[in-house]
Amino acid sequence: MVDMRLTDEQLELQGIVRKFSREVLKPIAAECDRNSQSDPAGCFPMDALKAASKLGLRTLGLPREMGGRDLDTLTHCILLEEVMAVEPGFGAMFHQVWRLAQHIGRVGTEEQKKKYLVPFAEDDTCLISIGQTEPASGTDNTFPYRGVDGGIKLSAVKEGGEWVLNGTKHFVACATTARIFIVIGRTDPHAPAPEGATQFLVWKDTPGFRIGRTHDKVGGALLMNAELILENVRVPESDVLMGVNEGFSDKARHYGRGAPMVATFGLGTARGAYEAALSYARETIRNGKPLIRNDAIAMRLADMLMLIEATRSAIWRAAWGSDNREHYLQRDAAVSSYFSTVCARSVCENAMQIFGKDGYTRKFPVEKFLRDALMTNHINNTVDVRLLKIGRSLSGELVSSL
Amino acid sequence: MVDMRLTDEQLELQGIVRKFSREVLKPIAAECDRNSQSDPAGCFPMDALKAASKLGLRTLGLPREMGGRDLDTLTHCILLEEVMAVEPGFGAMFHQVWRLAQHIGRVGTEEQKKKYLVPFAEDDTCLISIGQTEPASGTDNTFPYRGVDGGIKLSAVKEGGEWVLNGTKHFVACATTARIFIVIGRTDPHAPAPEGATQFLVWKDTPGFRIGRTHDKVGGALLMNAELILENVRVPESDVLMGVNEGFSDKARHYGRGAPMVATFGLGTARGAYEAALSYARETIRNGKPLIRNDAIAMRLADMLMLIEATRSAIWRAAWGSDNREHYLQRDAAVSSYFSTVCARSVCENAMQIFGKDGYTRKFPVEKFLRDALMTNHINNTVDVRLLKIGRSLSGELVSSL
Amino acid sequence: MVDFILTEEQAALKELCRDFGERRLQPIADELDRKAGEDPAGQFPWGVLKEFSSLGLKNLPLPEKWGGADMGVMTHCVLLEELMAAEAGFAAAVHQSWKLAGLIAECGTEEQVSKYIPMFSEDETFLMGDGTLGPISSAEDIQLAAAREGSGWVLDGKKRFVACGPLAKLFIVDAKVTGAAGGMGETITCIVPKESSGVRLGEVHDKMGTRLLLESELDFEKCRVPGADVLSDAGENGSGAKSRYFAKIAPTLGAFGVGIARAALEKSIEHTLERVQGGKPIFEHDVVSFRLAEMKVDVDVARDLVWRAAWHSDDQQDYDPRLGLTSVIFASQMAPRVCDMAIQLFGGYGFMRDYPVQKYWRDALMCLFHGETHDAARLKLGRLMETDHIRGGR
Amino acid sequence: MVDFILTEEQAALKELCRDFGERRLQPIADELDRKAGEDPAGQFPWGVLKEFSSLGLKNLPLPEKWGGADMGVMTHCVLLEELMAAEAGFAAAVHQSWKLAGLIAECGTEEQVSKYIPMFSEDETFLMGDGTLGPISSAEDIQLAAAREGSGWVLDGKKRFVACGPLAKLFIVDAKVTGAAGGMGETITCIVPKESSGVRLGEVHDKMGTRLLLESELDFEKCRVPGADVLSDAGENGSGAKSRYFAKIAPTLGAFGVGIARAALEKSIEHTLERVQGGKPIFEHDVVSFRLAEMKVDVDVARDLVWRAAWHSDDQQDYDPRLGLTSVIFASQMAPRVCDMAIQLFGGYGFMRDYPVQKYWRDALMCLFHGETHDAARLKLGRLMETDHIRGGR
Repeated sequence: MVDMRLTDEQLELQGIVRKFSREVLKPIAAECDRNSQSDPAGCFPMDALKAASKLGLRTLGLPREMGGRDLDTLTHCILLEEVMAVEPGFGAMFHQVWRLAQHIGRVGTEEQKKKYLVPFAEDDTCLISIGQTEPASGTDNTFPYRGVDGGIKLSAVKEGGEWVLNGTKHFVACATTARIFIVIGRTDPHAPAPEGATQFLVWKDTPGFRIGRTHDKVGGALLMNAELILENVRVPESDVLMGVNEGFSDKARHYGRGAPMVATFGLGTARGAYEAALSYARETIRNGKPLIRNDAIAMRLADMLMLIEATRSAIWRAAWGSDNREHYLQRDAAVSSYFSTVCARSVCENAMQIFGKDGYTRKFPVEKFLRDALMTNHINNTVDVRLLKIGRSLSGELVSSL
Repeated sequence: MVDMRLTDEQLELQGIVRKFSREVLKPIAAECDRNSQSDPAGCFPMDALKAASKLGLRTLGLPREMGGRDLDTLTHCILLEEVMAVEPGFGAMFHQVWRLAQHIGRVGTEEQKKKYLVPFAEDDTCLISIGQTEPASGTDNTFPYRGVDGGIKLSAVKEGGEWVLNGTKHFVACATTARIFIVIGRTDPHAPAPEGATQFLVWKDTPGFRIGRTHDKVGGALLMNAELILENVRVPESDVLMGVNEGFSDKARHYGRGAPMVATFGLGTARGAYEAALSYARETIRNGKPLIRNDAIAMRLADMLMLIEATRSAIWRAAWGSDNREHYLQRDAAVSSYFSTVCARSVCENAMQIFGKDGYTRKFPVEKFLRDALMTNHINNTVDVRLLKIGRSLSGELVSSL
Repeated sequence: MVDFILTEEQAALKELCRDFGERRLQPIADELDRKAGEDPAGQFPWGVLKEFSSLGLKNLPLPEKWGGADMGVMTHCVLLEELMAAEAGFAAAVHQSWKLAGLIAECGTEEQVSKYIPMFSEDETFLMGDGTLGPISSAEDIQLAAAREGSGWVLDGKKRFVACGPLAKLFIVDAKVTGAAGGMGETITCIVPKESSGVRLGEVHDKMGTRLLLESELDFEKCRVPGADVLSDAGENGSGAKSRYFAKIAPTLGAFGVGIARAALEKSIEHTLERVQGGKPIFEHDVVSFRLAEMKVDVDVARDLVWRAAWHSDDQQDYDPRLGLTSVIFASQMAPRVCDMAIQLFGGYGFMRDYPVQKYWRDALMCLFHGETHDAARLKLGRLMETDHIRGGR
Repeated sequence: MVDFILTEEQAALKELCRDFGERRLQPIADELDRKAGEDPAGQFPWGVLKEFSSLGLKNLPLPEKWGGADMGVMTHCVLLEELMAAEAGFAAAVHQSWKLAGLIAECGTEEQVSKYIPMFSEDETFLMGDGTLGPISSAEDIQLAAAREGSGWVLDGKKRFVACGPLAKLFIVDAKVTGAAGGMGETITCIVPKESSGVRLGEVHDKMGTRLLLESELDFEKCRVPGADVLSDAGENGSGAKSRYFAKIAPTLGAFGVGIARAALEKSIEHTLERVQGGKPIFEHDVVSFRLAEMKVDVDVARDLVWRAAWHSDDQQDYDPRLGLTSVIFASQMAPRVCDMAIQLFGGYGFMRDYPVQKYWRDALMCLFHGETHDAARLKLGRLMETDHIRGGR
């Protein structure tokens, strides 16, 4: 039966995350963003992370027996929205660490969990990162290109009982701040990347493993993307996550079912800008009446709310599908993530218009939301790849999916 | 030197065409449209055509020595806009007959001109039509497909000194009303259509030549599109226009440089809807003040005017390029025709909104303009093909074309 | 706990409506549309309506004791989508009766219910005519005046765009109370049987689309309405039972666009898989995939939003009238946009009356006129945002 | 006779500006943008301005006797596009001085011209600060009051977003006359040298983009302006020489967006030809062609419109102020849209400060604030449509 009621646990967690976001993140968001301009690698608010850890937020993705909540996709989305509506970069960090802890919890061996997740749970500042994108391969990985010349190049060669990794990653989320890494390497250079890549677990302090430059981004500063440089990094066989050449296998795919989570980037960012604009429009008196009584402003707000509610609806359905395998459609996930990008761009720009010229300055929060919204353009897939995936999936379907 | 001033001749002709459109076409437009619903083949206002002939409008495309004005592209566009702003179907008819008379005048032999254009000039109701599209080949002709399996199929086989034509055309503009036809046939089935097609001149009363069903269209009724059915139609060699297999050749290409004219379909239709909405918004009193004083209405009108002026600018530049070979870019023409479709759709829908619910009824002219605007979707190229042509043309260009 | 599965009953009704639409509506849609294009006051497929009623579909919104199923907003949306996908005008006509029968059943006095509901439920061809403001329009639009006379009222003036005006046996109309102060004067909602003295059918509107939803003017001249036939909202404009009811069912207007656009999308997929250009089905060209994807996103997102809004309408516990309005606004913009893309994908064929996409497009444009204009809907939503704050993550 | 060819002089100046932009602006754009991001009141490239002046470019709008070339609106648009494509903030700063020097030269009294124009023309680093309403904003926005005092005025209050506020040696500001009746009270335009007593630089605005166009608040406290320094528009709001001048140069605001968007398009073509995915340059994927085409259409149409409007501005004979506004509105919407598409075509790189597209995008968003809001511009145009009828086919 169709139902839109959240569970008690979802409501409880939502309350905690919302409170944390408003009380801890909101006061520091503008300053962190400003710091990132001069020091992209040094702007991360470690105290806020520690406070989150104390509340159990950092480790929500862990299995319940390890103290986490083993977040399902919908709950993940609901909680993520709350952070995104305040500090999208920090929210994106949560997203990474939640799903990666869960990923290791689900597919890791007992030994791997002991070696990685137990220290992760105990260290209030420990984050997890995954390195996939390389300078020459982005879309080739996500809209898989079948030529052996494309996709991941970072080489992984077996020597004795160990894998030796050499290569470079970039745009790696949380790389600057993380201590645990999953690195995807090409274990079979003669197969197309989707069948010849493997995930390796690596501690940051492994010899030969080095964090390169932190990227200086126009938004989402606290996601702390950086380069990874691997020079003869030796990884024991026991740190292969799932099997060799299974880096993009079906087994890894539940990880790919996170598109509704990624869609939440756009939803939350849009909501943040919307809420700021709504308050401003209610509180600002212009020509003797609140700005919101101006028809053009009221209609802009209506359009913004419309896109936000539409996006939330699409995300919820996609997330529900992701949590209920028999109803899962990759297309639904792509729909939500494509649409959320449209939503974020439009809502944030509308919000900026409501603020007028002030909206173009950093004194008010909307220009930051607009910059942060750019994160939605290229997380997992570019916008156009999402569209293409949806389009190509339609040939079998002459009736609607619902 | 940049100049936007029309010549005296252009202004003179513009005045005549505008007067004709308002005085002759405007009063009958709604009724003709209504008649077309029950009788698509019988709704053409022959009296209006005769009146146009008396004013010399039907034959404007003829060479000057034959009594025409040998319209250049810009003048064609300026005059066409005036008709389109009143009755787009009739305007599209003018477009056909102007450019086809000019086409024959430019590439035809003296014999052909004598055989076809002289009677054309003398008969107040004589129209010219060209048959290109076939049920199985639309875009294959205009975004040329190089496979020999695609493109025009109407067969043309040489027998003695004559060509024998067999096949079917559809969507042929003015077919119901025309007496002179250019039919494009496949003279070399082993070459791709762009290199194996030929244009033939055919009188309507040629044995074996038959007009099929007049298409029942949702808009642009007076363009009178119909099927052509050719069964063993024998055409003397002397009625081959240009050379054999030159149906899509460079020689025929000046004909293809009519994209700015086609773009004028959208411009004029949009202007018609805009002018109707503007009058309505000025004259209608709602809640004690003219509708136009309502902010939302005023902003809609502003957006409409913006698109119209932008489209007109793009068309003028493209038309100027078309008339000045050294500055001709096929891309400019595609830009204008793509953009004019966007313009027409948006402006007409906005106009309908200004009329409110009344706009959805046939008592007011805007819903007809909106239906007529659909003509712009697929004249010469589909909208998406126009975009693709523009995109693919960009590789050589790292600086702007102007 | 969030769930998107229909109940078995909903799924069965949905199948029933889809089947009915494919079997009885689609085959006659084009012909009736053409006829109505020549004569806007022309035929309505009464036989089809009879079959619709005999399947038990007409009475669904009524309580069980009147032969209905207490259909909620969610089910209304699901079924309406199916009917809209088949023939939007007929579907809209049925929708009016569903809406107004539900209104009487939910907001009427016992007397009104026992008088009018059986008339409706027992007559297979009983349609209701809608002269109310509906969920979106504002009271400014009313041109019908109601003057007190004893315990009743006298109606004078005109209603325009009365849905099912020429078809209905009973009208429900809003009127403005004369003498009331201010522009936002009091309005009353009256039940007016067709044969009432002083009611005359005016011009039938000659519409671009949804022609089977016959709409007309209704002229009132000294039409007496007994006090007993006034719905209870009187005097509580915006807060009464009727206003709440209309706010609640707003998502059903969203289902209009979802159904029509879905049909256009389905036909586009079929066409692009069949049509060969450039040596392969045009479906396989990336730019066509792109357009289909944009359409699919639009349709799916709209449906998701309509469903979520509809669920909240039925639930009422955490109800926010703005959510319903967002679903109407989104779906109403979406449907013409999607149908326009369908026309483009059909190339020259999209322009021909022999192909259904141009009809979908004409029908879809109706969605922009659920209120007086689409801007009216946007403004109404904007007004609701002055005081109320969005609850995050609902 | 319609023609789209630049004169030889225009073409030469255009080349000069393009070369200047590529050689002197582009190489420093990123670094100065970053520095200004840390300190909004920070460096302005004075050396670059000197070179710009020494090439004769600064004085172009002045009459020849002052070292200028009587540059018209058309030429202004052509050159500004080139500068905008190189560095939008610097270009906007230069634009202010072009605009205001032109204003004094065209509308000033002989006394004003002979006093201020030489100051400007002879000083290579002389910039003017813009505190006027410009072509779009409405008088409602003014927070600066002017009170009569003898033959002069006393200014009190604040100006915000004064373009070149921290850089200029001379300000031109609009002020509202106190005691004037009604909301649309009389305004006056004053020439105020930077060192005037009672003028104080306020907060420098910390902007998202176009950071080299330093903008600031300007506080006025009992600032005395002699009557001789008031521009002649006073008392004829909307009809005076100043208002006509501003309406005339509106298309130059359209050139802002054209230049920035063109730069983003050029970089996108380069990038998509180089970047390989799916085994070939992404330029060769149809969906990328599609996006590039949409961008190209936007840029070209905007330029065509700006040119046509600019020509009419210079011609004046058949002049319609609405045409200029359409060019601003279109180009201002277009530029952020095109730059956003550029960011998408760059994938993850689009997000990085090392690549220029994010800067183009930030700069382009400025175009939405030529007035207080973009809606203000649309509304201003809408208001002009109440009485005047479009002349067809112009």
